[in-house]
Amino acid sequence: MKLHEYQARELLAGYGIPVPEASLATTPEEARAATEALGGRSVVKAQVHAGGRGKAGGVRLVDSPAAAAEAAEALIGTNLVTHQTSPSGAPVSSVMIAEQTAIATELYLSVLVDAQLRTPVVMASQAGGMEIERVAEETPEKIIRVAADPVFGLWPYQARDIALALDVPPALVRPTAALISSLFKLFVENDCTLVEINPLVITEDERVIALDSKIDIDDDALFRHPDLAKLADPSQDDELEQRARNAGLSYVKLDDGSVGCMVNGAGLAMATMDITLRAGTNPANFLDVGGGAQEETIAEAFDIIVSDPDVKAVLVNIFGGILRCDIAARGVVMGAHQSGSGLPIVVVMRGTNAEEGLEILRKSNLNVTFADDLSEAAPTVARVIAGGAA
Amino acid sequence: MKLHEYQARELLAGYGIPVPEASLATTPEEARAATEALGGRSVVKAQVHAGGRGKAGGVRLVDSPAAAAEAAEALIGTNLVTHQTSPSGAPVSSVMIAEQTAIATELYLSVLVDAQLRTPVVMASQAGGMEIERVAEETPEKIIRVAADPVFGLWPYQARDIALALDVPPALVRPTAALISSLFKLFVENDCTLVEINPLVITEDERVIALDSKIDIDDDALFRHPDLAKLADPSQDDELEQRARNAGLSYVKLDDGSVGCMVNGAGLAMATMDITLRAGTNPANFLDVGGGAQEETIAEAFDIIVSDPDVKAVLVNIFGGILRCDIAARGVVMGAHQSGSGLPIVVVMRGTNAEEGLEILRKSNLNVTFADDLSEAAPTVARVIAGGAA
Amino acid sequence: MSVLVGRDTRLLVQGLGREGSYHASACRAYGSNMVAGVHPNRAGAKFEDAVPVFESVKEAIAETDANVGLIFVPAPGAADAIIEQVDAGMPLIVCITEGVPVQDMVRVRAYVVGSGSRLLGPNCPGLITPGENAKIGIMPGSIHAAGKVGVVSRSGTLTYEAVDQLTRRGLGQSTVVGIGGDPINGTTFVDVLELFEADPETEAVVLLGEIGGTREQEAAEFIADRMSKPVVATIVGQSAPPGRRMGHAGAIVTGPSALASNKIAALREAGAHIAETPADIGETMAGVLK
Amino acid sequence: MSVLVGRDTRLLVQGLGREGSYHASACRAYGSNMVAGVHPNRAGAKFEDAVPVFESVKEAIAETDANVGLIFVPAPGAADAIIEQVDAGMPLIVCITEGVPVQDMVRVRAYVVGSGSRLLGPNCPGLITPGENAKIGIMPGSIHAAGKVGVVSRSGTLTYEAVDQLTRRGLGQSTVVGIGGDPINGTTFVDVLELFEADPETEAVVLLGEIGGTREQEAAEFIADRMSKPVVATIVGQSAPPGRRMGHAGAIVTGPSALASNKIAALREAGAHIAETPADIGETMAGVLK
Repeated sequence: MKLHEYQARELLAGYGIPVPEASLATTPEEARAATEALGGRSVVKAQVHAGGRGKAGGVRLVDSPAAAAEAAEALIGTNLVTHQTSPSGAPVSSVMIAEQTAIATELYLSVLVDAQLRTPVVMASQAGGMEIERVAEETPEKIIRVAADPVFGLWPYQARDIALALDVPPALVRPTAALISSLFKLFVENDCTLVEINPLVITEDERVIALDSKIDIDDDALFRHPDLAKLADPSQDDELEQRARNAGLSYVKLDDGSVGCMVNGAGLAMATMDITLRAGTNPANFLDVGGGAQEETIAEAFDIIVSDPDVKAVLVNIFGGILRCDIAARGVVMGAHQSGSGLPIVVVMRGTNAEEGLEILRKSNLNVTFADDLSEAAPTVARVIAGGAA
Repeated sequence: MKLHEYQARELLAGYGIPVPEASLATTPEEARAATEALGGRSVVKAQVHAGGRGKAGGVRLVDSPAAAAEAAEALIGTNLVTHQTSPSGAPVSSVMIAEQTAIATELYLSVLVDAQLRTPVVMASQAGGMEIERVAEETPEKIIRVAADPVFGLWPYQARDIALALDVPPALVRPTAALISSLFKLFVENDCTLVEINPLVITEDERVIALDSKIDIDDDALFRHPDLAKLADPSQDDELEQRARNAGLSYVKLDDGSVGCMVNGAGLAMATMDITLRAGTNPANFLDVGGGAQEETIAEAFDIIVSDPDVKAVLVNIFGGILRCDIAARGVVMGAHQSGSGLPIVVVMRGTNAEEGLEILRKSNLNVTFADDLSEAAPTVARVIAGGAA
Repeated sequence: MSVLVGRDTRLLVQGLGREGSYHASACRAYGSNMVAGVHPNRAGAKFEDAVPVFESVKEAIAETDANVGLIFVPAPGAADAIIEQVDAGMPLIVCITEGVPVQDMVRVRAYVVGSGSRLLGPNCPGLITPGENAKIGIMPGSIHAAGKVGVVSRSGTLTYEAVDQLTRRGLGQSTVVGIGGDPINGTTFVDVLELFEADPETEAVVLLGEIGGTREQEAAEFIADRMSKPVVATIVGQSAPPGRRMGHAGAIVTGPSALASNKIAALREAGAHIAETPADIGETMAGVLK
Repeated sequence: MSVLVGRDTRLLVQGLGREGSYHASACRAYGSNMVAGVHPNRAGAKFEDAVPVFESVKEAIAETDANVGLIFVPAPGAADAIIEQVDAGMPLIVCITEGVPVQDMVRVRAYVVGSGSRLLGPNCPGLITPGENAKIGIMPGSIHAAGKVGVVSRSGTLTYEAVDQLTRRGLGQSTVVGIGGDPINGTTFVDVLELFEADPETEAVVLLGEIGGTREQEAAEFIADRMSKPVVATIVGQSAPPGRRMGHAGAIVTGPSALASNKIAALREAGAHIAETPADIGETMAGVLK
């Protein structure tokens, strides 16, 4: 789960990490008042769950309350398109009004769980302000990586070593180390999967400030963080992905795909997408209905798949195990009727109750083509899309 | 550092541990009002840093607000003498007014750091309400001991196992396990050296409640718990021990001793006490002046020692190391003058600047006898006390 | 036995809720020797009128000598259940539970390493040795056949797909091991490859990888340096866009080494036989073994 | 060298505040080979115009091959300093700092165990090998003499007392080790007895115990089972009342085994020569060695 910048800022502040003065505005009037309160100048920052806001015009320096109101007016209610959003962009429903900061140096700082080392790692770099992926590619030697003990966490001396390696001014070694320790504590205590401060700035008057921050929370740990769970903003997700989440489905919409995929199991779902691509067609989505799905869930999954206007055919690939094939078949029939979709369907069914499932689909009035196995499935879909023949 | 019961109760409540309804009263009027608020019945409990209050009359069940006021009147401003206090007792400056609880079962629960296992240990017993030392002696098989991992802490399954071993009613296994987990968390997060709930009660209506609790905090960790440090109540300590603490001295008053001991180093201080005892006299105190002591501290130490009316002579045993003997000698002279004490002094001095120190004392007008080494020191003191000859 | 489980397996199932009971029953039906259940509120009862249920793992092991623990405890309590089994000395712990928080696994993994226990999972289908009727997990038993091919996989249903392709071609399995799809888990590809390499009943191995992480690259290194037996490998997720999580928490492309292409190249380089698509696993293995 | 330190010792001192600087200077004056200092604000400087000061232990070891680390860092940072030395691979860490919180030591001790480092202290005077001019700690060097008696003690000045008694009787010391007075610390009596037993330059051992804990009982067991060399022992605190802390955090009588009498009985039973009072240590050793 992603937090908005203003939410992340508050969480940081709660751990004693210095952040810029700022407040949230949902109307131009609030933006004007907030800028007034900051002395007449501010930065107006669109609150969306995506990076690359600056280049996309989502971050605007303004020199007057009127200009702030104008910027807010221009942003709120629109969709911001950045290189990290879908082509339709992410909706801006609020802006953060932050003080302008006189920056001397921009640094980078983050904490994440390193799957290879199996422990949280602090990453830092003197190349702040740019994407860490680019730094990693262009000047990997500039990245400082310090692994914390999986149990003890980050020791203070490690935080100090990072501050020293960042070459901050001597007077800032201690506050920077304290900031790093606090950030690590925040990461662990809130079950984050990523905390990123970019840039971490040294101001001209020698203070260290977390200017912009990004925080992702482990969805699986939200059960023990009810307060964080409340910060979710589903409006930032694709509408179909929202529906899928509500239904307990794992669904990822892909761009420019024509083959809707409905599969049980993540690995098999990826395999299905891959063979679709191999056959010269493009998968329209990843979808794992999960093991415990009931008819209604399958129906909703089908409905979501065919709601994507790019989809020309649906490939159903079920390997019955915990999920029985007859349940899946009934769900598909229900979903097709519910959605009113007349799209062609290609079905592969194996495993538990496969025969019953196939029989249900055969007897339905849907436009179904059957494939015997995985190798046959994709070419069949390609043929169905190309020729239309059932 | 010990907490009062009402302070411990609040700390427990902050961790979600069920405690009886209660409030603090420093006047009979407050006791009356609090009892009124509890429905007219309460328990009036003297707040002192010592166990054994019940037998000493420090805990009184009252059936009316008037009786509560009376009990408070009788307790506040007096000294309560229990088997754990000094003969003069501990001053009662407040009473806790708690609800009366219908008890079905009394259990025992504590957490402490086990020096042998070098990790925190949870101790529990079905024999609640009595001193655990007595349980340990009489029915050791009734004590449940569960060691926590030094780093991970107590796992939930261990808390559950303790609850099961305590044989609480099935419906209370989960809440009791949760209570144990919370108590452990409190112990670690507040750098406790002891957290004890005795009794932990199962009420007649099947709730689990921490009826009485005792919490000791690690003095060495108070630097990171400023809020806890504020809870200290020095009035509970012996007056001389208070003075010693303020001077940064490690001092323990012993009962019925005639030989005041002034030593540098805890081990040597104990050794000095031991040989004093061997020589047929009783040490009046443990006192370690510490390594970094200055003249003024030594003088205060001397003053404290001779302020004990039982002391008949002072044995000064200094092995100069970090502390130089000349500093110690000057401090003794200063302390003798300051206190106006004419008590005989026996001196052993070795190590750094021993000659200078002895010279200073020789030239002073104090009643000093010198001993060459430890073996000579104690008999000399015994002789001085017995015969009076310098 | 082939690897890890077989006819000597004495199964303990922890967490006998709806799902746990269903699968415990299926394991027994397949022939697994379930000797104990653990469930806090059902101690003293008998599961299916046959298997005693205990209130703690320690007690269950003391009474029944269980040597494999299968965990269905819901995610919030899964880490604790694993630790309880470790502390009780369980040699092999199989955690089916999905959705265990990453930081729980950071700590659990550190705790398991250096203990006497091996952990499989979490978020895995378990493992099965068809030739000895030992099914310790949630896979459909009927698609398996006894034989000489070892299978190790990060995924569930894709494993069934691969097993199905093998069985249809008459290629039975020695043991099929699902290591699970989480980024931090107990047993890795390398651990299982090592076991298969040492197992006289295994002649060849199928390795089913996914995008995300670098465990497949570690497997490639092991295959190049230490495997004498042929390995057929496939990596799914070539069509997945970077930065998006594909169901499994571990299946997310976070850098070049997380890409399917990078993993395939490493495995090919190491001498593994690459099944060009997930539909070609059985055929590729048939070619290797013919 | 006798045990732990000697002429091969390359000393690093961490924490060069007032106290640290004073004692570092005294160690050098005694002849110890101090090769590095570590202090966050003084990196680049030279201690006494001779010894380079670094900003981290890791860097200091890399540059100087220091093999013993002496810590004077104040209590709030002492645990972190110990860990920094462990992580930097320091073989022997001596922590003088007094007042380290008990729970810090619970974690530090667990971290040190299984690492390649040995920790002495905290709250200890350090150790000294007079015959090789190696003084790593705060003891007055002048009272020591080279010889064949090993000394191990929980206390500071009492150790000086014992050493003084020995030296006055012409009984020099191989190495004198102060393990510290805290309830949880790095090196125990048993660890040091083991070293003395194995050290050809040590002929007999003085053990100075205190009330509190059970480490003296563990020592007694070791003496009975594994020591061939004579041990002279004394336990101070016979006159201490139960439940009161006598200066040292570890010196508190919490049960029967914490009593001086119980410890003395265990040591006597194990064959140790008991010095009836702390004034009789030298005399008792002289009797044993005559």
